[in-house]
Amino acid sequence: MYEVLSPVGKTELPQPQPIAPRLGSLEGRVIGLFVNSKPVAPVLLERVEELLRDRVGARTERFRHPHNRELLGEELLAFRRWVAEVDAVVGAVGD
Amino acid sequence: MTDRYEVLSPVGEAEIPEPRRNAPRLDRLEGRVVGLFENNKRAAPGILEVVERELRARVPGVRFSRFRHPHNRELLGEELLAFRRWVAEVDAVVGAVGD
Amino acid sequence: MYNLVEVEKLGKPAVALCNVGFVQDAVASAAVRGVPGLRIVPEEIPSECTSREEIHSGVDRVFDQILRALLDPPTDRESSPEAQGLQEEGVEGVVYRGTLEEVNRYFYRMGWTDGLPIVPPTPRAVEEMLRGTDLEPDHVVAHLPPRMGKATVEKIAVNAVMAGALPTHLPVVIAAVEALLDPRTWFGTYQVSTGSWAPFVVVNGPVRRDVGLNCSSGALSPGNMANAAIGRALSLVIRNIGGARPGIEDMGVLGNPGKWSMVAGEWEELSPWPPLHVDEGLSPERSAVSVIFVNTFVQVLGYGSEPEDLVRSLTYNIPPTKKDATAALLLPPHLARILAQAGWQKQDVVDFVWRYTQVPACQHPDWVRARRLGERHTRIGAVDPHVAVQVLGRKEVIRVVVVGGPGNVMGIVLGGGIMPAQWVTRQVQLPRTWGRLVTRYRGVVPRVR
Amino acid sequence: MYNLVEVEKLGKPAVALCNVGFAADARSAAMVKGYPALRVVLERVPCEATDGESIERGVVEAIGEVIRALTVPLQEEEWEEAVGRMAAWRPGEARGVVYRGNYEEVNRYFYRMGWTDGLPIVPPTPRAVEEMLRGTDLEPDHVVAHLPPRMGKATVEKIAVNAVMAGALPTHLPVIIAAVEALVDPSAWYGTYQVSTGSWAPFVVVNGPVRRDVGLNCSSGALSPGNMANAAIGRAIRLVDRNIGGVRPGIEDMGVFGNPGKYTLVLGENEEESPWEPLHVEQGFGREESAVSVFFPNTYVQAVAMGTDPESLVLTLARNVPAGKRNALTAILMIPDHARILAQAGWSKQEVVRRVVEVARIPRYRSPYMPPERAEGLSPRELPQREEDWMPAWTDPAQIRLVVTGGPGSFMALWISSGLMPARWVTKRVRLPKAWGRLVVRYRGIVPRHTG
Repeated sequence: MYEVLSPVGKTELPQPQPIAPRLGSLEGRVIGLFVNSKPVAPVLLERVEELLRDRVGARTERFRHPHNRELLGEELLAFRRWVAEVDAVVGAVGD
Repeated sequence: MTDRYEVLSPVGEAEIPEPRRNAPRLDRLEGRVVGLFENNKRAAPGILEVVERELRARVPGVRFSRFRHPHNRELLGEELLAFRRWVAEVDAVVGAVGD
Repeated sequence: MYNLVEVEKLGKPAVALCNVGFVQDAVASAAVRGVPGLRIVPEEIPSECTSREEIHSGVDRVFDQILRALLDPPTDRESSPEAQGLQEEGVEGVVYRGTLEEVNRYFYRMGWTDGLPIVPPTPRAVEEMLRGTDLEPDHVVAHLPPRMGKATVEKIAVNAVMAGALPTHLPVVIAAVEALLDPRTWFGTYQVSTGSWAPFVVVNGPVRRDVGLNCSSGALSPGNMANAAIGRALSLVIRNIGGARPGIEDMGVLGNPGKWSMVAGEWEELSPWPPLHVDEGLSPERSAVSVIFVNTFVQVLGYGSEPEDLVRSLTYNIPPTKKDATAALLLPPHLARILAQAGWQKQDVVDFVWRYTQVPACQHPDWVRARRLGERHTRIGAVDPHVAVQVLGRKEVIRVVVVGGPGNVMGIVLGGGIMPAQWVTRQVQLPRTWGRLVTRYRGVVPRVR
Repeated sequence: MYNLVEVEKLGKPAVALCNVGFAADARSAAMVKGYPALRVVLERVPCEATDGESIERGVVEAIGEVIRALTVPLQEEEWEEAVGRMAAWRPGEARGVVYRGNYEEVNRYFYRMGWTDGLPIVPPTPRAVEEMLRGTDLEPDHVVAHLPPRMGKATVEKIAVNAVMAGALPTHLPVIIAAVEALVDPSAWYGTYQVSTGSWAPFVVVNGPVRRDVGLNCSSGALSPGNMANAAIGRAIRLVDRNIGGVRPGIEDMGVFGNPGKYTLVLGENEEESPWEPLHVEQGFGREESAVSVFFPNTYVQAVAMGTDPESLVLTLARNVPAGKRNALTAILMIPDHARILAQAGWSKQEVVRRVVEVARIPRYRSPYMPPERAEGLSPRELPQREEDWMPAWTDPAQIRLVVTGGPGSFMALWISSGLMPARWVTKRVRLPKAWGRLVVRYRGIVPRHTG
């Protein structure tokens, strides 16, 4: 018989948080488009932009992610300033 | 740990022949035919060329015969028969192996 | 994904448009960051699609879902989420009791093994393993993404026991974990990427001989306990502490047997050149590990045995898709000596390979992509199709490693170029009683050699 | 080496002129054939040398030894040493229990004996082996094959012992047996690849219903660690190679750098998501049959698709063949998403391969068979413009097989062997035991919970 230890590392996971309240309508709102560094993202979000403008009358603002890992330091601050100026964000993830 | 295992061997039996002695050596190389066996590795022809030239320089009257191996695995069937006929016509063989 | 979580944390609605194959990955990654309810809209555009129409029609099909994700009020579950089973693991103390077979099957079912038999990590075996370091068992070596699991010395030791490592291997495993965590390896991105990247580890210095690492024939093949177990331990640490599960966080499309183990020692004794760790600024009597992430491995018969033939064999066999890649050029000692006798240094080999690894522009992936997307105005898109362009953009991430046995074969190990990753070298810290430990385990070697 | 033994058998003196790094390899080959004292003269010519000067130096150094080897009679101490070496080389063939000990002791003993790959094994107790044998209706002493270089007898029982050690389940055994049968088919050139300097690993594609029965990964990360079936089947094949064939690294296996594919390199074709006929059907088997297909690659190229239209997918494959790999047996690994794009364009598997062959061209001077003088005139700065300065990377589409496998993403991959040997893909049927259904039920539950 073997008594064995777990190989799994402890994590310090944050308390789960609720998602932010949604918008009542999109008309006249500014929707941020978060463009990651995957090649498909710009073309994909360009279509989202067209549809948001033509079908629901929203405006859009782009933020281009300079690489594909987490934003830190100055980059993160710039990202937060951008988020403060938009009402919601649509991003493309996962290739 | 109290566990005990009695285990079997993973090694396969092999039908390896009883060890045999090398064929008798030649008393001299002078006037004999030395077979040069060339495998299909790139360096073999060059190596055997130098062997031939150097033996010729040191051993009066030595003659040579070449056999070129067509691939790099064991000779079988017709190829083996051709090889045996060649061996019958020489007195000794120098082969280049191992890259 | 992390950046969209940040948007939610700032109180604004976010929506992730995600390729349908990556939804599970995206869900797990949002949960780890504390917003398990982040809204994800799956789309079915082929990955890396280059047809504008196809991308647009893919968006059209899901646009209504995007709108609903921005507008529909949060459900109860989205408003008061629970941590979805992520915290139950990482248990301390004895987690299971059973026979060898039961332990193996339990660990496999829990997703803690790679599918091969493990040594049961009993407290006694882990205690023995910990003789390999003077660090305290609860010393945190690193937090490993994506779960940001705490890689304590003890947890690393548990995984090393499972891998079949000896206590003398532990300092090398710890140094490799430290190296991974240097941001310059881009570990967090590579370990979960679709490219199936494996850590390629070169060991230098006296520790190679102390632990019997194979630096010769077949160094990257199975057969040697040190090479096999050190790499496997590293792989288990990534899986169990980092939490990269295949097909969920580790999205490697085709997989890579290099993830079993890809650890080689440089054959310093027979090399005509300074070893890798010395070029990285350490003194020769120090021991060190150097790491990059790789997904391509080319072995090619030398084009001849003269210096120019050898370097040509390297440059002509680097696939153009590996543009700007990190690279290890593997030369066995006898071929390295041919180059050294003709006056070549390691850096001369690197310079040649960097300069002359070229393809016609029309074969370069960036050119093809630019033309397909109609981007003739970009720098590469404007080049004439027949002009030769360099493949390896970054000379500073190419290294020569002297390793291997007799035979005229050269090896090319290639990493990625999309991320600006670099080689990372870390010194191996040995415990004070190293000499005694080495004596104790030196005899565990195959009888024939 | 075998041919020089033949010379001795015919009663004529032979001498092997052998690169110093291959001494143990050459002696081992002579021993297998019963001539442990066959004379080996070591030279220091660089392997695969092409420059006259170093060949000259190396041979002149050794020529005196060549003359002595042909003329000095076999010495008694020379003979005794050779016989002793041969005796020491044949341990472990015994039947029955060879060792008793705890888990650690068994592992260390087996490692010291050279019977493992350096990773932990499951102790092959008679009980575990008996359970393993439920995976086949063949008799335990049925000889599946004689494996080179030792020509060891691969009985069903010995294969089962190695399968237990690898951590395989009884349901994996029929796949392992079929793979051993495939390896020894002369078309695979196993005997050459397993010992060559190129570090070639057996690459195994599994087709048919057995994939699902044993839970083989045919999807995301199929070639990564993580799945017991993929891991243990490949490892068992390699342990059979080591322990029954007798291939020891650095002695018989002269792979210069080695190859992590030798841990295991097994995947299933994702037949359910493939728009095309599976590999084994292409090889002449019925869709409802199960089969394994093997070849020996040493190079793995993974590349992001340059685009997702059919032409770009073909181009990505064609452009990433290393130039030194001309005319090599090759497996194209293709994800179901890419396969569907190509199928929608109306292309069959064979049509895709045909187009890859048509497009894949390498500049002539980059071929290893082009002398360097010729390459001088064509510097890599000026890529050849004229059609005749390019040559096809493959001349025969039959050298390539396309296998649909892998998960979501956009990577494409090539596994490439060599063009030096006229080897071909070999496919063998997997024969299941009568009680297969019950066996599958018994072992089906052994899967990681996150895949459930």
